[in-house]
Amino acid sequence: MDKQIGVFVCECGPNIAGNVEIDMLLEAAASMKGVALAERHKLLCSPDGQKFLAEKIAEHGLTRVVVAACSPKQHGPTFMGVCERAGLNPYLMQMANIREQCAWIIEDKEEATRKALRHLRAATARVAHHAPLEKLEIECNPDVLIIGGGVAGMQAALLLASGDREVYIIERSDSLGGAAVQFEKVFLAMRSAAEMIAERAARIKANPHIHVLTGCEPQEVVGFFGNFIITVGRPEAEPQQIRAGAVVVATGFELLAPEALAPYGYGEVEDVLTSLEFERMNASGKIVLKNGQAPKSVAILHCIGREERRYCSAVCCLYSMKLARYLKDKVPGAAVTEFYSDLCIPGRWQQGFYRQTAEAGVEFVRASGARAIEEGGRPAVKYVEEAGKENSRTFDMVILSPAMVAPHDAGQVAQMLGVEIGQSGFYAEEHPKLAPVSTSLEGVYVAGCAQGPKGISESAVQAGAAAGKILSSLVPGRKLETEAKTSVISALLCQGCQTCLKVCVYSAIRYDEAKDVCVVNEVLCKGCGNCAAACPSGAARVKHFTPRQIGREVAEILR
Amino acid sequence: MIAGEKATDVLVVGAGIAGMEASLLLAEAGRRVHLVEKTSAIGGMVTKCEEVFANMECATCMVSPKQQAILQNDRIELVTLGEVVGVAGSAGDFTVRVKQRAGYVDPVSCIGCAQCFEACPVKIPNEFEERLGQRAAISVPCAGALPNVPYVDTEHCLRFTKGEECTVCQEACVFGAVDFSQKDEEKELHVAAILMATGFELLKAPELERYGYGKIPGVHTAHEFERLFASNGPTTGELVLRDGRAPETAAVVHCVGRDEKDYCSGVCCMYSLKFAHYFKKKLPEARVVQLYRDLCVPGKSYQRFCERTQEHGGELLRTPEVEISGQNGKVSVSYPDGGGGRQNLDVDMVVLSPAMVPSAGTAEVAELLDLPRDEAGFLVEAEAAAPASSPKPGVYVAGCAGGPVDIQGAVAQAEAAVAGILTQGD
Amino acid sequence: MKGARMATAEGLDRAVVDLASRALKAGAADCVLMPVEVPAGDSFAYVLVRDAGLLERARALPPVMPVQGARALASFTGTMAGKKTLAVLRPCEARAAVELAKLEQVKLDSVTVVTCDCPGAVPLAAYLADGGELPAWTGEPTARPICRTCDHFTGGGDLHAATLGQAEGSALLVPLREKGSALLEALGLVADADALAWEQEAAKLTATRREARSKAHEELAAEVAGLSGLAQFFGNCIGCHNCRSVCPVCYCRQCYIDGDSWEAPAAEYLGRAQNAGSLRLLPDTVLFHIGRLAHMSLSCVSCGTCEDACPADIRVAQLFGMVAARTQRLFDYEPGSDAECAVPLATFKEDELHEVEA
Amino acid sequence: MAKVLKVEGGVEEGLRKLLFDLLDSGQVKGVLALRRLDEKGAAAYSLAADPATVKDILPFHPLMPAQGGRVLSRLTGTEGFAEPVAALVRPCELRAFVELVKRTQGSLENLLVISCTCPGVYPLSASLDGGLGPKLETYWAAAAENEVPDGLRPACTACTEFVPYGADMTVSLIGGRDTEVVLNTSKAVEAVGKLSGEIAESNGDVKAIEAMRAERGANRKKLFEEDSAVHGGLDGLVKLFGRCIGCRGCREVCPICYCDLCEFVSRRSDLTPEGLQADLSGRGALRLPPGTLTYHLGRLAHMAVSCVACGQCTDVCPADIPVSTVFSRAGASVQGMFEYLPGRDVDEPLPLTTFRTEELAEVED
Repeated sequence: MDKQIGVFVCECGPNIAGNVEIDMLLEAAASMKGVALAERHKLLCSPDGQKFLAEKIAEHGLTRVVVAACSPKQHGPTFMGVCERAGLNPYLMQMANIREQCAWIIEDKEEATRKALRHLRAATARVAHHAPLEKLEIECNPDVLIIGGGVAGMQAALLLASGDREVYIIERSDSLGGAAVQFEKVFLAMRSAAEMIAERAARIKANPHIHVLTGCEPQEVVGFFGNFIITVGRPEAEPQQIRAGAVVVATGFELLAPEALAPYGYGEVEDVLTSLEFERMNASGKIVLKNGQAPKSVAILHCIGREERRYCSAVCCLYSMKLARYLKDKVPGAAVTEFYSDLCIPGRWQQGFYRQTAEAGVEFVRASGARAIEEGGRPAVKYVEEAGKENSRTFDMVILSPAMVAPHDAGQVAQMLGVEIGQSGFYAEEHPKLAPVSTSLEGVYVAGCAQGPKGISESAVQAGAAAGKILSSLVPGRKLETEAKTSVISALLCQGCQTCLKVCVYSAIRYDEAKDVCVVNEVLCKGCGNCAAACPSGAARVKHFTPRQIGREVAEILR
Repeated sequence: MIAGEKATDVLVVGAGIAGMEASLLLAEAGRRVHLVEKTSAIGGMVTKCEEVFANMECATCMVSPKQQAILQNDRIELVTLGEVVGVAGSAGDFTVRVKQRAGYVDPVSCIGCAQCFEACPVKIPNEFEERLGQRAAISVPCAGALPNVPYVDTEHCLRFTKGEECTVCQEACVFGAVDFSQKDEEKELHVAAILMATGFELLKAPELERYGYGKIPGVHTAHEFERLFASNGPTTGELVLRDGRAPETAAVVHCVGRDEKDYCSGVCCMYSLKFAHYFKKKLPEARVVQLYRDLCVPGKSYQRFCERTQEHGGELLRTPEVEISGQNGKVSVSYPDGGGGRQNLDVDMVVLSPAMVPSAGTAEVAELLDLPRDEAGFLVEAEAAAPASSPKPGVYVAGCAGGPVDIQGAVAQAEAAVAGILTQGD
Repeated sequence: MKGARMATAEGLDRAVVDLASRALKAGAADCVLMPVEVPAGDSFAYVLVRDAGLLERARALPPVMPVQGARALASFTGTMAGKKTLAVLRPCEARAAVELAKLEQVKLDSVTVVTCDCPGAVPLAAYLADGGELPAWTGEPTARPICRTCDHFTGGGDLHAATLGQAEGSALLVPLREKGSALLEALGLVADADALAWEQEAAKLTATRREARSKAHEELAAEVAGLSGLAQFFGNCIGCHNCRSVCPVCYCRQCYIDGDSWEAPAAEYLGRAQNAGSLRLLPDTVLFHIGRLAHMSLSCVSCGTCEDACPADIRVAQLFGMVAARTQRLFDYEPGSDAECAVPLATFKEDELHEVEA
Repeated sequence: MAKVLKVEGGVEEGLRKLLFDLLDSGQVKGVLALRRLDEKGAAAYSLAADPATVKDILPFHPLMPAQGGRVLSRLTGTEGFAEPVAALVRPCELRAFVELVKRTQGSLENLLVISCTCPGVYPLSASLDGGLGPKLETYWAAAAENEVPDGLRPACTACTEFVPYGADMTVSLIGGRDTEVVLNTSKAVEAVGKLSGEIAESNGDVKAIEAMRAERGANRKKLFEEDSAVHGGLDGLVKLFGRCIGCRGCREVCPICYCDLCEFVSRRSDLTPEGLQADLSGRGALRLPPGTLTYHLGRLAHMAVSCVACGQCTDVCPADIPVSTVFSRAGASVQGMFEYLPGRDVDEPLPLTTFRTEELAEVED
């Protein structure tokens, strides 16, 4: 096609005109290949300037546009918009930044002009190879599948279920509630967890749009944001297929396995319990030793496994204090001692809770390397004092507060979903700060302790966050718009080496066994270019950043 | 809007991380958003930082896409220099009065070329730079601030203070963007829900006086230090003492104000550790000691960050309390040696990591909405209701307005608030 | 380590051919891939053989390496559909095969690789000109330079026929991987002989080779220093790209350099000429080699095939070997050593970020 | 009677002077010719734009490190020159380029083609250790005496098309005692007219040309006869290509093989399970990688009609296979059938085309 390129140089008042010979640019532009028109304007981004640009495009039937002005970060979208309104595909526009990169930073006007000319040449050479790009629109299914029926899963379900959206919870155990059910009281107000769970479970039961599948686990997940098909394995029944537009992973946590607790004396020494065992004992109403008597002195060890796991589980300190409060309530006169390394009690009220606990007569000992040993037939705690001295004290009972760890099968589930697991073993979020509940795969969200150790209210917040992301992006009746600058893989050149597949962080590439080539799913692809960079034979290319386009641009810059 | 029609617009108060995230999600959901920010720029406290833990990621690179998205989103109506002055009605049907102070610069014709404030005769300490740098009476907080539109500070502009006919900035602007005919505006908004994302401040003097701040020149606050390290800051990133010397030794004091406030802010340990990396980057030879009480690093990647800090030579020293005194240019940090006596640590620079407190103005808005606040002044969350909702139906709380929280938590709360807003009334 | 004795009275080649034939008869393999003398008798080619009778002129270690065995594997294992193959390769070929397996170009699941202690190969040109025998371990070095500094002359296969440190007329079949043991078992052989002598001899030789290698690398590094040094080094390059075409690791159907992306209007070449005064043609002669290094040096096994194929006598293999040694050290990656360990560029360690950041 | 420019100082000096003047006067903006790269005698084609670099140019240096036709195609394939450029190419290189132009793989636009009556070139291997050195002197002497210099490539000693077609200038190297440059076109006359140097009328040394053609014709006949004796029939070819190592160098350097992706490395040529089975059960054995002979025969089918017998393929073969002899022999017979001489005239249509380029459409931007 005969390319009709229009070059528009913005004066930006004195900002560009003051330090770049614009006439010289226009003169040079006029003689560049394919350039049909070269014009200047006082301020192209102004309403008048935009009108001017649109008119010229129509009047001269321009098929390509180069705007030499400010940073595309500032006005790229502006001018793309103008082109679109003028009936020109916005991707046929290229900006040359002759303000921030030339006029504003180079003293000497001649030099600034020379550099501006290079940028203009580059943009003109590049735009000649641009291709019109379109965004795909795809139908999507607003329903949501939630894996895990704990606090987070239930919270998300309650927020998401509505008249025009069905929610499915698949829970591996036979009832909702997750880890929290095992706690008689959740700290802070020391409210009963059981009540809270029961209340939410009731609301879920009453909601016709929430479908709970207990005793079920996901078997296979195919599809992508807006169109997932999840195969769910059911006990004594055919696997069921569920269609959903988004998935929330709320698979919770496990406590450090007993095997890992052996070094801390668990299993070796009598009357050494895990916090969970103590919770059960407490729930049963009788806090007693093996010999049936009530403990007179109890030690609670914090940070069990923190060093090996290389993370702090965030809630153990408070949690351990809660255990101390149980004891103080139910075994009056029992001496309770907490061995901790750092008090991790962030938040508005936590320090108060700590103070009250201390005031209730609970002893706090700062120690390192605390573990349970046997001393004269009694459990004892061996530890290193703050001053560095080794010491040991005997107790009737020792309670270990183990670290929270990711569910043992998090890896398989993650792989099934095509999302990543982080260093700590928990699900990796898309961005540790700005996208805490999103994953590398659009449409799959993670909430609660599946994402990392946290308390009940933080879990609820993350559940809400996942719901918020889904409610705002997956609107019933609305189509999904996909990225236009996706990558494509030439089936002719692809060697099926699957290097691209390994570097794709969006799981947007799949390997076609039959054809022995890799294929890009344009719905998932975000055009990051990893595959194009990794592909040795140039089979993978990112639209709008093809080697030809970049090559021409660079060649002109270096000219 | 037409009377009787159900309101769908949302008011977001505060354009920090939480406010921005919520606005963008609401807009994506198709809601019209009124984003009210009291300063002239959006982005909030994180824009003071050069880098953020735990990946030491460039803060600007992280936030500016969000800022750009806000500015380019036509469903989001941004009101800078704005404040909420009146609220009536209830969930689903609030009537809010928002006042926008005149900035005397027309954002449409201004291209942010800085000609005006280079010309302005007034030079005063720049609050955004923690008064370490100067600004003009017409200015932006710092280079790279968005929107990149200066405003006239009527408390210092000669026209308003002395009634002079000063038009220097007006003449400097070739786009005629400076417009002194502007007036403060007040408009009435009809919104279905209100999100409070008014953020935090760090504990200020006088609470810091007992740490020598204000008296001993070598003592800095965390935010002062952030600005010193910032490449767009007053020293363009040079770590220097007030007298221009580069510190050879420094102490970072954690938990400043924790006792007075009776809470742990949860993030100070991390950002304090971050400072050790700052030093390593700019002054590799400098000795940096962290004086902490309890390491509070409750994130799956935080302890690793802490370990890395030590590998890079950051020293950790646990102490229940410190006393700071100054003599001849040096700062002396004394702490108990465990055996009843005290130890002294002499350093060139002390960086205080103060507790987070509610931002100024949180109280006023809370009054208007009659939202309960706790003794520290943070907005109280509703018990057992949807996350991020306040006791008052239709009003939500996200970010540090409801208590100290890190960016990750703030964003999650914002997203959760959006869930509440979008399902409100269902 | 232990191995099974194998008599090599009639030479190693014969013994390995017998081994292969027995594997075919015993059904331990459906076919055998081995170098076989070509009809004209002037060279060797890899042949996939189904009936043992056709192994008459097969050799375990032919004097030359006209084709890299891994390339031979790559050309058919994708279509093998579970047929059990026994492949007799040189150690460097076996290692290249492992690399190609990681890159999904070779399917090793149904292939059992047999290697022998390799004294190296003679240069192809020399052999085609006036024949030649397999180089000797010691004495007059007739082997290619790259072979003389090779420190991976042993192992690499599932089953390895060790001759180093063994008595004349005898070799040791050492199973190095599961498949190797399986093959021994299928042939009713028992690995009961001690392999220490081989290990010691190999270790000794490795040490001396490493020395020679680093010395050679130093000298070459000095010679090719700087872009001009490189340009000088490739002065005679005629851009036939034989080096790439025969390289086992360069598996692309079309090389990045041959794509249309680099084409430019004549005016641009003239422009480049005007800048430099004069422009060498074909353009990108050196760029091609640099680019190829960037693409394959992590997986380069220093097999020397590129050098044999160069009509301009450029010491390609020696240069690539040197650079490869460096990049591989950088990622502390040993190509072909372990099928499990992924090619570094396709993986990302979180610490890598911090290394940069720190 | 054609116009002729006499140049002093022998072929190399004389032509360098001519090229310098052309560049210096701005008659041309660039000169494409072989150029000395280093003292070690490495030579490569280069595009000289600065007159100062002309001193390194080796006009018609008796070596073919790359096929000039291929080089020209690489330069002008996407878009021809916008300014005049002189190109020193041998007759076979020019003919190859013309074949490529017919296939839209190049453009003659703004080219001032300077060719020669060609004495031939040495094999590449002859120059690798330290260049041609003393050979050069004997070469030019022999040429001047209208003799075929010793040690040239068979392709050259047996080449009867050593007189260029459609060149703007023809440098008489054969029988040209004092170098003559025949100006065949007005373009040439105009370019040279502006320079110093005497322009005479001459027909060149017609007798010398005829004598040379006769001698080379005889060589050619002999070469082909011997070759068909040894490599005739399928067995002959199997023997010949038995030592092929599959480097595909012959295709890579062949000016006529211009495809980005060769048919015979494309997916269509991959081994199929069926093919594998058929071979294994049929012959009980299969040479790998497969398709060695298919490749050579297939390539022959694709390009024989345009083969200009330039000899490059033989030059680069690491296995010393006389590829060029076989291909030019086949080429000659095919071309004879169509009475077609490749590269004689750019307007002469191709007798047949076996290759399609659509398959690459998708990688076009």
